[in-house]
Amino acid sequence: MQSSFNKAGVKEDVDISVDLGGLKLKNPVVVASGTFGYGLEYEDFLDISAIGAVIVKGTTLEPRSGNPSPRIAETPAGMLNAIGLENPGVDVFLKEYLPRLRDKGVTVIVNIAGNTVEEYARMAAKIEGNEGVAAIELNISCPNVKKGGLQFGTHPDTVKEVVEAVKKETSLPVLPKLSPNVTDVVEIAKAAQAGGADALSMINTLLGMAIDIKKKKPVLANIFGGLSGPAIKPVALRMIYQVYKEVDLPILGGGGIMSSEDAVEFILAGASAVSIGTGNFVNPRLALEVVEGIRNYLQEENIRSVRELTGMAVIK
Amino acid sequence: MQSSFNKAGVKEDVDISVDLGGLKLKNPVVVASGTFGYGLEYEDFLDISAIGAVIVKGTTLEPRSGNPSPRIAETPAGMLNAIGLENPGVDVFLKEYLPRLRDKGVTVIVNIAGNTVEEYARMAAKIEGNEGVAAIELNISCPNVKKGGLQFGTHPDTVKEVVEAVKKETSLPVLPKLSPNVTDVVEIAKAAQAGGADALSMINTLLGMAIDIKKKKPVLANIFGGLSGPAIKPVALRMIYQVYKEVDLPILGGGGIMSSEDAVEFILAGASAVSIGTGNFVNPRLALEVVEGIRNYLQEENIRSVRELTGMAVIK
Amino acid sequence: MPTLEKGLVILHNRLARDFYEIELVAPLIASSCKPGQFVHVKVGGTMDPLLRRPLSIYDVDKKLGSITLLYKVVGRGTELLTRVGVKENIDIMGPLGRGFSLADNQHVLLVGGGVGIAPLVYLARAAKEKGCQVTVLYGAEKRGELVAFERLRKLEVDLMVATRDGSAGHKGLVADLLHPKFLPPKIDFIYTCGPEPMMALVKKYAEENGIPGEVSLEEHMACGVGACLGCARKLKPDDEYYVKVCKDGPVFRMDEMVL
Amino acid sequence: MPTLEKGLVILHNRLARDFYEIELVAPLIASSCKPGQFVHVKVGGTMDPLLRRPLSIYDVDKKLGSITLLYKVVGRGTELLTRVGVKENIDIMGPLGRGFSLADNQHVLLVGGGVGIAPLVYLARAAKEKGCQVTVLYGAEKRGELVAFERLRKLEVDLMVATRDGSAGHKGLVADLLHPKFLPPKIDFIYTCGPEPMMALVKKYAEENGIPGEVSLEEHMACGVGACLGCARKLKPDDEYYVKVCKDGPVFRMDEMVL
Ligand SMILES: Cc1cc2nc3c(=O)[nH]c(=O)nc-3n(C[C@H](O)[C@H](O)[C@H](O)COP(=O)(O)OP(=O)(O)OC[C@H]3O[C@@H](n4cnc5c(N)ncnc54)[C@H](O)[C@@H]3O)c2cc1C
Ligand SMILES: Cc1cc2nc3c(=O)[nH]c(=O)nc-3n(C[C@H](O)[C@H](O)[C@H](O)COP(=O)(O)OP(=O)(O)OC[C@H]3O[C@@H](n4cnc5c(N)ncnc54)[C@H](O)[C@@H]3O)c2cc1C
Ligand SMILES: Cc1cc2nc3c(=O)[nH]c(=O)nc-3n(C[C@H](O)[C@H](O)[C@H](O)COP(=O)(O)O)c2cc1C
Ligand SMILES: Cc1cc2nc3c(=O)[nH]c(=O)nc-3n(C[C@H](O)[C@H](O)[C@H](O)COP(=O)(O)O)c2cc1C
Ligand code: FES
Ligand code: FES
Repeated sequence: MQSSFNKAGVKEDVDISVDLGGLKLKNPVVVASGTFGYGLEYEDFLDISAIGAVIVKGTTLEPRSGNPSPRIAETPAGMLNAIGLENPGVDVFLKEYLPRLRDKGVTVIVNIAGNTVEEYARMAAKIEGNEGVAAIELNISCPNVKKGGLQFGTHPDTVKEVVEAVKKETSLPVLPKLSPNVTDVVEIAKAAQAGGADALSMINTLLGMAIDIKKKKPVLANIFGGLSGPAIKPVALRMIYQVYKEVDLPILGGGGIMSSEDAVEFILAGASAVSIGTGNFVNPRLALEVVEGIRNYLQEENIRSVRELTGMAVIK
Repeated sequence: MQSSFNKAGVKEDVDISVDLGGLKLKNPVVVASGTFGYGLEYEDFLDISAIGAVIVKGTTLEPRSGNPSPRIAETPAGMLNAIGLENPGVDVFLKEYLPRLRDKGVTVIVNIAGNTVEEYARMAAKIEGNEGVAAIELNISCPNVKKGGLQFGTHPDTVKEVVEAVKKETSLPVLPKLSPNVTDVVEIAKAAQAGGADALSMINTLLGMAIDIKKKKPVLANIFGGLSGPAIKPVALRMIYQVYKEVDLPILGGGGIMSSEDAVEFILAGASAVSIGTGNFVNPRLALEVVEGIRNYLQEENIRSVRELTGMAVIK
Repeated sequence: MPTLEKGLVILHNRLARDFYEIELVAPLIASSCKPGQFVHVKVGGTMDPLLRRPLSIYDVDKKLGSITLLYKVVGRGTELLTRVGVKENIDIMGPLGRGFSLADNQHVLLVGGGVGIAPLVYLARAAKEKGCQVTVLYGAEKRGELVAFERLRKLEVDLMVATRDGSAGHKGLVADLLHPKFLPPKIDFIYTCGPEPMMALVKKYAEENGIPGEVSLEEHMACGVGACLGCARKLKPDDEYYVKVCKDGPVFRMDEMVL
Repeated sequence: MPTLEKGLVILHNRLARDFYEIELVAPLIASSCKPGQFVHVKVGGTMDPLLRRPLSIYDVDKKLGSITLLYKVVGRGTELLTRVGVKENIDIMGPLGRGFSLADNQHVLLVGGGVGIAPLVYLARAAKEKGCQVTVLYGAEKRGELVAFERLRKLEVDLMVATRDGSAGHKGLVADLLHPKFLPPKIDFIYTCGPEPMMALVKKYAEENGIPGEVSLEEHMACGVGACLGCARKLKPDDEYYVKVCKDGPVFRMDEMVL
């Protein structure tokens, strides 16, 4: 499986562009939805147009004010969040944020979350035709919103239905984002494929909670929240590995990536590109550092293109 | 919900004994299967008879030599293991280990894992009548063994079937140990109850993996392993909270407990007793320190019995 | 402009049992920060604890290009911070958030409790520089915890202290000092930072006396820059939307909120 | 008897770029340990890294009740260990494992590579005390990494060194020194610790010359006491069962294994 095109020691430039079912990225590192706002919040820290893509905060049909506070809690090597999809709604996003991002040359992926199949479809239709959107990520796995969230992502039938409905309304690549809170992620991935998904995004957060032993109640106002960060990395890698083996769709993989070494693990496990979420909070420049780190790894290993790395550790 | 029987400041002794569906424990802290050997390995470090109970290494009908190496890997705030149920078999356990534990006054819970429903039943029958066993824990969730493991614990029907079969053969309290690798843990818990479970043990490890980016292959020889330790604590708490709300069975709760504060979180979330696994590796005296810590917490909070604490943080 | 800097520790002192001050050379932050802003600090080098810790800018030496933080050890993160030695570097993001508003030549009253004094010291320095007349009410548990006393004294502000145990100044709450007999006749603006019950009393006093003011709030934070929406808070119970303490605050106008 | 001790650090030196020695007062461990045994060390105070790190006992001062460890920084755990200051405490479990067997008045040969020299230094001391004639072959990358040289010299063993870059002693592999012209005429027992390829050469030499011997192995460990079954290893490819390096080893007889 080892591929080395160069004489040892001679480093030449490597190709780090990727194509995920029609979603073309200049490099394989994106920032995950809900962890990078609209990108603009991080402009002081890095050139956001140099990131593979910015997946914007989960967008809904109507504006949402989100959950009460506390919304976050730190856990060992991780954090819980129950933001509750606070966002100004798809119309405001398209009018206010998208033009600014487009002007800055940012590759934008819109993450959408609906309460019904129709809502997903309507949002996709609204997004269609707006210049500057590179792909749609379907949040069918957000564990925080009662009526949407968990249900969609945990049943193969509804996953297929949502993807189909969205595909009908858009010419953009569609990436359903899979929930890890399922018995059989491969089954869900296959349903997404059957619905016409162009690529898969995985994983969203694990459903978790924390308890305040002084107050004797849950820490989060919402009781449950999504667990993210390095704590979940082993679970994310396992699910990506399983899906890569069984399903023939490109994978945008993430969950706990904190370094380029972590990112390489994901690519070796089967991801074509990686997403960075919680890591942005710890190091706002992480996305671009990971791009550099992947480039260096390829050079050191004498691998010409990041695309060759995908799935290299998978034992077929 | 606050209960204080004492005038503030006056500390009196608290009751920390518990009863989990017939399994009577002098204190609510047990050590988890596979993390404490047969207890004897830790005798140099603490009085193992003072622990609520020792759940011995997963026992199978026939001896098993386990998985190839590497079997373990460290992850952020956690570890992966793929031991593969190495053990000398139930007969050797009953003949060689049980008498020694009984002589030392250790409260023993036997953890059994079978490849078929019949194997579970046969082991239960063999254990029945042997003095010194306080309960049987059913490992229906071990993710490492191909033919047993995952399947049993992830389908309500098989869970019910296994529990029923075991209950027929034994008069001992039976605690199925639930897998967290499921979409709906409450459904599984209900199936266990329908099968006649006396209490529930939760949670076993999350299925995960790690990749060696130098070798470009999975770190564990078995590819996948079980994730344990503090990383999984939020998931464990959430599942216990969910099951406590919906299912009327006592819960032996654990997953990432590293301190008495952690243990109290589990009890507040609905556990009647707690189990300590990976924490033993970090601090071999942890189990008894947690007993002391729970006692102190009860005194500080003026709560007379640990039984009152169970589920106190659950918002019904 | 907010940035990421490796702050070189040039001073790290224990001031009282759980109180420390740490001075870092961080020229970009020092040159652009304002009173009331904070820095987001990475503590320890591992993934536990994972998130940064927000700490107010306590003092600034613009010439040296250094900032000083005052912190109280309350948990694992702050405990780890105590281990950092002089000459080591700390990874800090800042300056973050919206600081205090401050006009020239005003009579200002600053009311701080406990470690809430931190942003008020830097504010006092800036106010003096702007020709303000500055009165500071400073409360703590006991004499030994009046850790900012010397620094405030050197700033030559009018300083009154209260301690719970009476070991220095007024015995009782710092809010007890909110009384005409202790205060200058004219106050244009009130600033406060400390425990919320204390700030509520200060706000009440300000309102009763028709004085505008600002408070500095705390919420648990992840990003610190308005991206994660984690530090949400409703300023008034009936508000439809949540402000983000990290970006819309941490400083808020007293009249836009209920405490 | 294995126990848990808070070892008080009384010395912590950097010996070379990534090599450190640390001396801890741990009287219970010091009084009961044997060469070849190890301690299981908690590094850092947080949950990442989570597991203890196994380190061989490098030297012991039974009078002082102290043990010394020699370690090489290879990852996060050992990196964190470098931060521990003198007068701080480290949480250690030990002595663990089965050490070397050692008879009186023998001619023994010790072959160590890199940080694998650690258990052999303590072994050399014990062998000298038992009246053995001790020859040590010690290999390293370069002169600067021969960090145990002084300690061995003071033990007055017959010492030969090899470095990869030739900056001290023989240029090449330490196993190159396994040649009659370098060795004493009679060797009763060979001990080795270091990289597995090196140990394989030592084992081969021992077998070819009919000399019994022992090797010290490494496996990743969780419990360190035989409870988790994590450190499993098949001594021979066809063995049905796995030994546990922490409890059955880390020292194994050369003739019971294939390297
Ligand atoms: C804008 C702002 C400015 C602050 N300025 C100062 C200051 O100058 N000096 C000072 O001593 N403290 C200050 N604090 C509080 C300080 O951030 C917390 O005490 C600190 O984060 C506690 O971390 P820990 O790991 O020691 O505690 P832990 O309780 O172990 O922390 C667990 C988690 O809770 C968070 N957390 C705990 N308490 C608070 C709190 N009060 N506010 C926000 N997050 C919290 C931590 O950041 C961490 O994510 C400020 C907080 C904010 C929001
Ligand atoms: C019985 C025994 C005695 C040892 N004696 C010494 C000694 O005296 N001096 C010394 O420098 N090193 C010794 N080692 C190796 C030492 O344990 C590792 O170098 C160390 O654990 C690495 O930890 P890390 O966090 O720096 O590295 P990381 O690679 O970050 O560690 C990650 C995980 O892998 C484990 N690990 C990594 N390398 C090894 C290894 N070679 N052996 C076992 N586990 C490993 C760690 O314990 C940890 O769980 C010994 C190992 C064993 C088994
Ligand atoms: C504060 C926060 C908010 C999030 N919001 C969203 C969201 O709106 N939509 C979504 O699909 N995922 C959301 N996520 C999940 C992340 O996009 C990501 O899938 C997850 O955090 C795992 O990656 P990480 O471990 O790198 O953070 C959110 C995560 C966090 C921490
Ligand atoms: C090394 C190791 C071996 C284990 N072996 C078993 C086993 O044989 N049977 C079983 O039911 N659970 C086994 N477990 C799971 C633990 O009993 C426990 O449920 C799990 O580790 C979660 O708890 P913790 O986070 O406190 O470790 C094992 C866990 C570890 C780490
Ligand atoms: S901390 Fe992220 S929005 Fe305030
Ligand atoms: S490390 Fe647990 S058995 Fe050896």
